[in-house]
Amino acid sequence: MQISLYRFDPDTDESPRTDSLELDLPEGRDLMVLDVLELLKAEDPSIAYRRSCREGVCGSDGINMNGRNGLACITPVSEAAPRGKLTLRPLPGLPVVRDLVVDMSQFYRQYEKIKPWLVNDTAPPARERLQSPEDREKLNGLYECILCACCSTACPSFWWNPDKFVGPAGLLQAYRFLADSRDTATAERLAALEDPFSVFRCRGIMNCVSVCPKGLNPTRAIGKIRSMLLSQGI
Amino acid sequence: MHPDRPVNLPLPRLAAAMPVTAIASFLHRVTGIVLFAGTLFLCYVLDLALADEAGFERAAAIIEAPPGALATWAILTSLAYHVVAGVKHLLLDFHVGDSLRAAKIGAWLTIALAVLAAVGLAVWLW
Amino acid sequence: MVTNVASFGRSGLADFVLQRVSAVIVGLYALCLVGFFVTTPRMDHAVLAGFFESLPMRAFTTLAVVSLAAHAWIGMWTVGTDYVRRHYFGAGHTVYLGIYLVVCIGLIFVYLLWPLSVVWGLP
Amino acid sequence: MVGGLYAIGEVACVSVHGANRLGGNSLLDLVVFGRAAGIHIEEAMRQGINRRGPSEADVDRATARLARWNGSESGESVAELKRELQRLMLMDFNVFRSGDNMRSSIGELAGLRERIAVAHLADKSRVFNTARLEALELDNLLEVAEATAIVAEARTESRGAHARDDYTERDDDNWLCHSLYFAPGKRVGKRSVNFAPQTVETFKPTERSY
Repeated sequence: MQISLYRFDPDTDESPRTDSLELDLPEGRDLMVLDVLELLKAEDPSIAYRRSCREGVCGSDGINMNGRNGLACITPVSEAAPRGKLTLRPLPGLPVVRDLVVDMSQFYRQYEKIKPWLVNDTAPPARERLQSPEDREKLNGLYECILCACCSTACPSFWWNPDKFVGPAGLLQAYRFLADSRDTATAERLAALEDPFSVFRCRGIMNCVSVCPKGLNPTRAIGKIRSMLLSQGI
Repeated sequence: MHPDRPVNLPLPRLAAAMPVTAIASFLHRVTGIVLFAGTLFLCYVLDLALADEAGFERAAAIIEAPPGALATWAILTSLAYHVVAGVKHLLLDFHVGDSLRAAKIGAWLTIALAVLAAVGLAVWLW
Repeated sequence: MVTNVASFGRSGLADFVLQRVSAVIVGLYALCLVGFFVTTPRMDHAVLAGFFESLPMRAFTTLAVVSLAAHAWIGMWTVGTDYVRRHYFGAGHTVYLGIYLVVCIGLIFVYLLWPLSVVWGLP
Repeated sequence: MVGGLYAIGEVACVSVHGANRLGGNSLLDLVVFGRAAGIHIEEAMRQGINRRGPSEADVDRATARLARWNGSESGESVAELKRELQRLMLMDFNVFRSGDNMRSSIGELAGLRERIAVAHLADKSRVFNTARLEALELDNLLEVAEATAIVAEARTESRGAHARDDYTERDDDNWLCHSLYFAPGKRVGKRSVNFAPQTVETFKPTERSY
């Protein structure tokens, strides 16, 4: 199989280069892209990428495969490269530390901005804050995010304004806490999102939805945030 | 931070892998820019046509000549697309069609309607 | 907490609402014009002028022109602040953005004043 | 016991799921003991913890490993040795085990230790060097593998995920306990499962049958 691999080592390289590699894949088996990377790394240990659980849970190995973001560990080679040539590049729009490893600081800063924790200033009850099954149901499709950054780095609005637009991953979590019946900071959370960039830079192009390895829908969550902003603003 | 770190952003490569929903949205933007520039032409034609009989004849001649006809066609096609895509956007604001499947259908539908309008306009103009 | 929609300024919510309201107005106006052109069998100067010079049509045109200006400004401002970025335009990108926005504002003024002077200048 | 060092989850080996927990995650461990550890740490922090800084010897020991890999000039690759370690552990220390195989593999592990000690790190770059990380991890994997192997060989019974074909029966008299491993001297020790209660009335320890 033909593989084109993005390489950059700040120790030695002025600018990134693309390595064209040839790899013999085992017959009759559809490997995951991460398996291909492991095979390549056995040959050339200097290839750098993040990986951990190798089953789509930890969110470490988000990369760009033939132009599309996804988790290398759960993307079959046949799906990533239906025409036989596999192109592996780092997640778009974030600074590259080395090879397929990107600097996630900007992504985490946006996540931190939306205060991804429960805020409740009332005195806690003796045991725990209860939630009805119906209210708990509202968090489904929101809490499952693994912060792999596939969505935000597939979003042109995030490419253009990574410092101002919160991005799909952060906004999904923003709505996760706006929708939580136990959270009392709804008004403050909404006020922090009201500027022209944080949430309103979303143009609903659904790149986030189409790459999310967990099948989540940040676009829908963003729509719900806008509706909440509207009903508060009028 | 490290200002010398490269950023991987090969736009043509990324654009080629984007879903139809992204292309539909990008066209919404492109048609908006076409309309913004085209409004100058529309202002000019309106000014001419409303000035007097002679002006109206000249405006009609401009629209009938190939460059003017092409401009009119491009503007009206863009308008058709921009309006249909705008309606889709408004529906999305009301949470209609916010699943990936529905959005894809919506995007194809928008493009199809615009192509229909483009053909219809071409027939009407020529 | 959230700034009221009615209070203008650089609020994303205000822009959002304004862009949609203006879109509906301009859209209806465009439909109205298309309807007029389609239903008019023979078009000449008198018919066209007659259509535009009625008071309701002058008012509608004014509303549409103002809406178009608002709609175009929000749209073009968004486009500019998306694409005129350091990544492509280097350290001087804010200067380019400034020039771009000034050109947009200039055109928008033309789009405001020109059609209004034409429509209200009719006999 | 090391004061100020906390461990929860599988690494702490509390075994709330018993010896039979093969796969899946140990959320019960995390939730129950994570909370307990948190509460304990908060309390300990309030009272103040006695700490001592690292000694020269501590630092030297830690950097010696790094220096060893950084100074390597030739030898077998990390990927090759890791593959071999994985093969050994998969073949002879899987769920179904036999004494003979385990003993011969323990010998091979000792050989592997010698080879890893002179293995080669090809990439010595400084930025996000995962090759170096994997080399250091190979050292760690070897330690864990050897501990697993030696303790498994010593436990002369079958229990849960440890099924020996030379000791097919469960032996509560001798082995109702945790296995402890002491790396210096590669010694195996025992620790009873529960401090209290010593008897489990509700669910009497009994052989599992389906």
